[in-house]
Amino acid sequence: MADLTTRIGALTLKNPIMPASGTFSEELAEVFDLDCLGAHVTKTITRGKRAGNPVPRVCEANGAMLNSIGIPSKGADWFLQNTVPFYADYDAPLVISISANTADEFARFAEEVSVPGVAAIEVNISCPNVEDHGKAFAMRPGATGDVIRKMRSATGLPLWAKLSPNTGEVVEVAQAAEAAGADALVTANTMLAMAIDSATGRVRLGNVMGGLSGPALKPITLRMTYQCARAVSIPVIGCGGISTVDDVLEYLIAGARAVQVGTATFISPATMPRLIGELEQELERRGLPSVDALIGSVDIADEAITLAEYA
Amino acid sequence: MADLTTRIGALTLKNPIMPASGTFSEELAEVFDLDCLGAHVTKTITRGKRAGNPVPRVCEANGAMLNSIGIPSKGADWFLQNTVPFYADYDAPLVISISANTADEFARFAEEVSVPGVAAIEVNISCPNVEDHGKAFAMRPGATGDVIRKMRSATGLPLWAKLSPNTGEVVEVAQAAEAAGADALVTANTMLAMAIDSATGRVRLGNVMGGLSGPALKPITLRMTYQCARAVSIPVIGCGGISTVDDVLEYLIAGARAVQVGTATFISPATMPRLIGELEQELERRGLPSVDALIGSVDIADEAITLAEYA
Amino acid sequence: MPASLCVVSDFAPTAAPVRHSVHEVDCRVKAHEWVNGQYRLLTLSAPRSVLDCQPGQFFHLLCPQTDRFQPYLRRPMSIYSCDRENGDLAFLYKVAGEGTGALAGLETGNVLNIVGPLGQGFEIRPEWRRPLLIARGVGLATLAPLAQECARLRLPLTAICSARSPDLLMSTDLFRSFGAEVVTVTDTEGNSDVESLMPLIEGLIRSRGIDAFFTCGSARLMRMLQEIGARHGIGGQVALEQHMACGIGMCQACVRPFRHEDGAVNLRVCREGPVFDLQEVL
Amino acid sequence: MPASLCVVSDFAPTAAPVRHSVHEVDCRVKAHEWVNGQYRLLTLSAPRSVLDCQPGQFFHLLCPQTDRFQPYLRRPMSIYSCDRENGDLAFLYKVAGEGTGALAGLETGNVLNIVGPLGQGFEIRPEWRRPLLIARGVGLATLAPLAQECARLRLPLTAICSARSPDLLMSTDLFRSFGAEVVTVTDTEGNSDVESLMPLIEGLIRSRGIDAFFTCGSARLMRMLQEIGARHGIGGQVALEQHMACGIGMCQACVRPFRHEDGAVNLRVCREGPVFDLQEVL
Ligand SMILES: Cc1cc2nc3c(=O)[nH]c(=O)nc-3n(C[C@H](O)[C@H](O)[C@H](O)COP(=O)(O)OP(=O)(O)OC[C@H]3O[C@@H](n4cnc5c(N)ncnc54)[C@H](O)[C@@H]3O)c2cc1C
Ligand SMILES: Cc1cc2nc3c(=O)[nH]c(=O)nc-3n(C[C@H](O)[C@H](O)[C@H](O)COP(=O)(O)OP(=O)(O)OC[C@H]3O[C@@H](n4cnc5c(N)ncnc54)[C@H](O)[C@@H]3O)c2cc1C
Ligand SMILES: Cc1cc2nc3c(=O)[nH]c(=O)nc-3n(C[C@H](O)[C@H](O)[C@H](O)COP(=O)(O)O)c2cc1C
Ligand SMILES: Cc1cc2nc3c(=O)[nH]c(=O)nc-3n(C[C@H](O)[C@H](O)[C@H](O)COP(=O)(O)O)c2cc1C
Ligand code: FES
Ligand code: FES
Repeated sequence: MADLTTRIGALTLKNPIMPASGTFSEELAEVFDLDCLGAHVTKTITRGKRAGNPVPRVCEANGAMLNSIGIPSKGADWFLQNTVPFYADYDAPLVISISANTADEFARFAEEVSVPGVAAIEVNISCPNVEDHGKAFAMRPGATGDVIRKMRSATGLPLWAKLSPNTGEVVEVAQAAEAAGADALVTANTMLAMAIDSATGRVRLGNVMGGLSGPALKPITLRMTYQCARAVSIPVIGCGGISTVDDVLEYLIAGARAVQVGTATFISPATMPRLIGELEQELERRGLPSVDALIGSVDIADEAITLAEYA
Repeated sequence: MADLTTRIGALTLKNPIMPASGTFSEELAEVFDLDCLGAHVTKTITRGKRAGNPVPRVCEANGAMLNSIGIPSKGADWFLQNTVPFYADYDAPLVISISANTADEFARFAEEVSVPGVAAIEVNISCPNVEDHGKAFAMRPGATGDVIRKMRSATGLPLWAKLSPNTGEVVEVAQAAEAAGADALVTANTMLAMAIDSATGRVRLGNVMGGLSGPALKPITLRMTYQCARAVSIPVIGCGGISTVDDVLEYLIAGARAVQVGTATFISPATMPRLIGELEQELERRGLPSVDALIGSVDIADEAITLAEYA
Repeated sequence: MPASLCVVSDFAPTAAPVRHSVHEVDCRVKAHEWVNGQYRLLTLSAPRSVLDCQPGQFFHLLCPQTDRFQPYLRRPMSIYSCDRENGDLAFLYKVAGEGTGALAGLETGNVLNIVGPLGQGFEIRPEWRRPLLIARGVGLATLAPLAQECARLRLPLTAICSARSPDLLMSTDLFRSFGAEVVTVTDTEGNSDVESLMPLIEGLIRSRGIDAFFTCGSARLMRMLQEIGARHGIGGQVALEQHMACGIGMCQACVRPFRHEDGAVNLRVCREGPVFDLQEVL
Repeated sequence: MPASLCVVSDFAPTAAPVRHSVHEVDCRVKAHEWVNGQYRLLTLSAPRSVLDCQPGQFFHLLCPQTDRFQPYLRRPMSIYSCDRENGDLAFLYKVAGEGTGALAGLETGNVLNIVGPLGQGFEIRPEWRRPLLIARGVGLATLAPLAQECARLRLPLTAICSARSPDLLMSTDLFRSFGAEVVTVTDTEGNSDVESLMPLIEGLIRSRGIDAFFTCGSARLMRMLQEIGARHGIGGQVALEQHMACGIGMCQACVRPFRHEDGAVNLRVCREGPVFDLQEVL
């Protein structure tokens, strides 16, 4: 039987399939046994309570989803008293996603959630940095390094920096996160997008703009995964548009050590256990001993036909 | 009959539908009368001859296309002697797309192609700036402003700056182009992406990474169009994933004064004349006198249901 | 009304969600017919696992990809009827856009993937002995199985069915077959507005001793019932709609604000609903 | 071989592209059958406007969207036969991936959108009196109409048909029906490698006076013919493939390098090809 385990820094996951933040919650336990997953990743929480964005919060566009859920949050206390204990029943490591308005708040919040039962912290730096005109932390290497550095000295838990596809400097941001002490990267969050109802002229999301996810995002986030995996030596976790085992393979081949599945779980709630089974079958079909054997195996050999320069 | 004309600075187009650079050429005249179009936009050319990228140069991914054609070019002389005269037979204004390695080269080349028969120059600033570590001009407001400023003093022709969705600062880039004297913006070029054949582990494009276009790109470029139209007062030309009249309407409603159709022409070569007819019908159906009546009419009124803050 | 609108229905008596209670299953289309110019009745052969469902619960349908329609997200549909004996599960839906357009193309024998049962169904409290049901449009689909439930509980039911025009009235024979007293009102007849309905309902409260309201399909009717209910101290329930992504409670797309002890709270229509206490809706 | 593989073919005698010569048309599927385990023959009812086409030209097919396959770009397919009289246009294709998988689901009466005719077809030069055709796999589809053209020009033709195994040999009866002398070779029989073919062809040159080569479907066979041709001063043509986007000449996706007076030049397979001079291919 092929070895599905994968190491993300100090953590060993029993397989490389885990949910993406915001597309997973306790309720999914009604569909399948959550312990089959490589890890559990919570919806991003904030320290205080927040309502989130106006409805409609979701719409679809050409095989993709747009969302402007925002970060509705019941706050840290509720989370520590309810969500963390729920996952304590499972063996899969619990990764909690957090967000804050400033680097210092990120650090304080990281300290607060570094409690037993939490295996790692995913840092959602796609949220606006109030100290940088509301520009998301993940847009700039400086702001990203700052957040991770401050969090690094506030908690001993592994820190996963979740990057944004909206930046023009993803490699620099990735390197800044690594240099500041991130244990892993997640590539990536949703891409800022918009849709209008052409019949009424109305924007389709209550918040006007929102994040693009689903299959349409994959070519973009796969590219980021490839770029980041080559630019850093910490593990990269691929995320964006994964719904089939071929998608999983593409990310692993591009260099991801694990993957997160988001929107696909909405389309088919049992996607993750299905992918775990199919990945194992696929490794066996290919005679590969382990997931490791696939990771980063991308072949960029030159084509047989090289083109002529114009004479 | 509804008035389809639209003004892009000094130019009046007889309708707002034109091709996107690189997805149009003389050969399309075999399919329909090119004079029905609002304008003709050429493939980007460079001053010298270039071969372009290795094959395979295209692949598809989830309702989208990836290309790494590059900028194969037969050079300025060939272009001026063959392409410009071809379009002289048509009334539709000829917009030529150019690229160069440095801001100075852009300016010199702009001067050289400012010949009779050319109505405007589209500035493809998505190409690598050799003076900025190969980072594309369109990634930064400074480099964009520099190119446009130098071109502005080299030619009297209208300059259309074609922006890239790969930047994290599209609004700043748009404003820099406007401040430097651009007459219009085109939003936008393709988004950097990648695809891997999971069966073989081989990258699907000879150049490893390439540009995403087609319907999957639309929510991203529509968002950019909306952001730019609000941030500048020069006309914005929408581009990205347009294939139906509803797509055209979405862009116009978001604030575009015209649109460019790219990949859709590959899927259905007569897309543009069809869209012109359907746009006219749609205006009449809605009782609108002109395209102008639609432009920027987006309704972002607050939702009836506003959500509760958590108590 | 086609005969098949009068299908036997058979709902499980308990509503509490249990572990692994939500299933994704492929169902074969058993019948699919037009009920009128806008609505279609889709009957599936469904496995036992998903048939432990309640009136008011819904399923999340994966509408097919066709050459003309490419819906991406699932579409929520209330259970119109559920027959555990025969393994039938039916939905009554309005052909609206991309998703229902694709759905309308399904033919007998085709396969449809569904997830469910989802959400909290109606609860007929023991103290409610004389229910009134007011449904409009799509709401007729959602409330239909409640009529059967009332029949099972031997509760006399009055049903006001509202529609734009008489030809768009649906399920009235079904309601009657479950022993309900049916009153129809339509826009074309001019008796469906709040001004006409108010005295009608006040009259029914007096004459029939109505002590519970159930409604679905119209915000206007819901507001009216809230008002009448508040005045007469009559409780009730409403089934709500909201744009959804997951349908299971994970994404928080489908929230609406509700009255709560200390102010207001956002609840998920897919999870805490789609059936809510009539007076708590803000 | 099904009888329908022997369809009548009827190609226009001129190849030069004219204005508005390329059309996008919807065609109805007239017949669609398996030829063997891998190949299907698709016959369309096509309008007159697209039937002025040449052997070696191709069409760009908009494969349908299905629940299983969602191809995006068009797929290029050589004309297998064209019958202006009956308005028939046929393609012989191998079910390979997403696009041809979707294509394979088409049923009689369905509609397929095609663009064409595209590209430059074969040209039988007046000095070529004794052609030899060597086809492998999909190449058999592309070269089939050339056999008919030779028959029309009353040129005696020899056809070497190569395949992995005898059951994958196609069109041999069709070639014979046009009077061609047919030689079959297969991998399983061990007579399809270059070492076996070289002496066979040298023999045919001696015995039949072969003065032109036409090939498609195998880079290995093409290289072999370039070599034999260069040695004997025998010219010829080859039909090439390349990944395409537009098919019309706009996008420059489909280039390949070719020998040119001053070095090498990239030509578009969709526009300057798909048929090229055998010796110019690099
Ligand atoms: C719990 C619940 C039960 C429902 N039961 C029924 C039923 O029994 N019969 C019936 O005809 N309809 C019912 N609806 C409404 C039905 O879900 C929508 O009509 C349907 O989703 C429209 O999809 P479309 O693609 O055809 O329309 P489009 O307008 O193209 O849909 C675009 C998007 O908006 C969403 N959307 C549009 N209208 C609604 C709506 N009213 N509620 C929620 N989302 C919407 C769609 O799901 C889709 O994501 C129910 C809705 C909910 C929430
Ligand atoms: C001018 C021309 C004529 C052709 N004629 C025939 C014919 O008569 N019969 C036949 O069976 N095949 C023919 N082919 C090959 C045929 O186009 C491919 O087999 C088909 O595109 C594969 O598509 P797919 O989606 O099934 O495979 P996939 O592998 O899923 O295709 C993925 C992508 O690669 C492209 N692609 C894959 N293989 C080829 C190829 N060999 N050539 C060009 N593009 C390819 C596809 O078009 C698609 O864009 C021809 C190709 C060309 C260029
Ligand atoms: C409804 C929804 C809510 C999301 N919420 C969060 C969130 O709270 N925090 C976060 O880091 N990412 C969030 N994401 C982004 C996902 O975690 C993921 O990065 C993205 O959706 C791309 O993956 P996918 O294409 O598989 O969905 C959310 C995505 C969706 C669709
Ligand atoms: C094959 C191909 C070649 C392109 N070449 C160029 C080019 O030379 N210059 C340029 O500015 N944009 C080029 N583009 C980008 C298009 O002009 C357009 O911005 C992009 O494709 C998005 O529009 P679409 O989704 O309608 O295709 C090219 C796009 C494609 C698909
Ligand atoms: S639809 Fe996702 S929480 Fe309700
Ligand atoms: S496929 Fe576009 S130029 Fe050949």
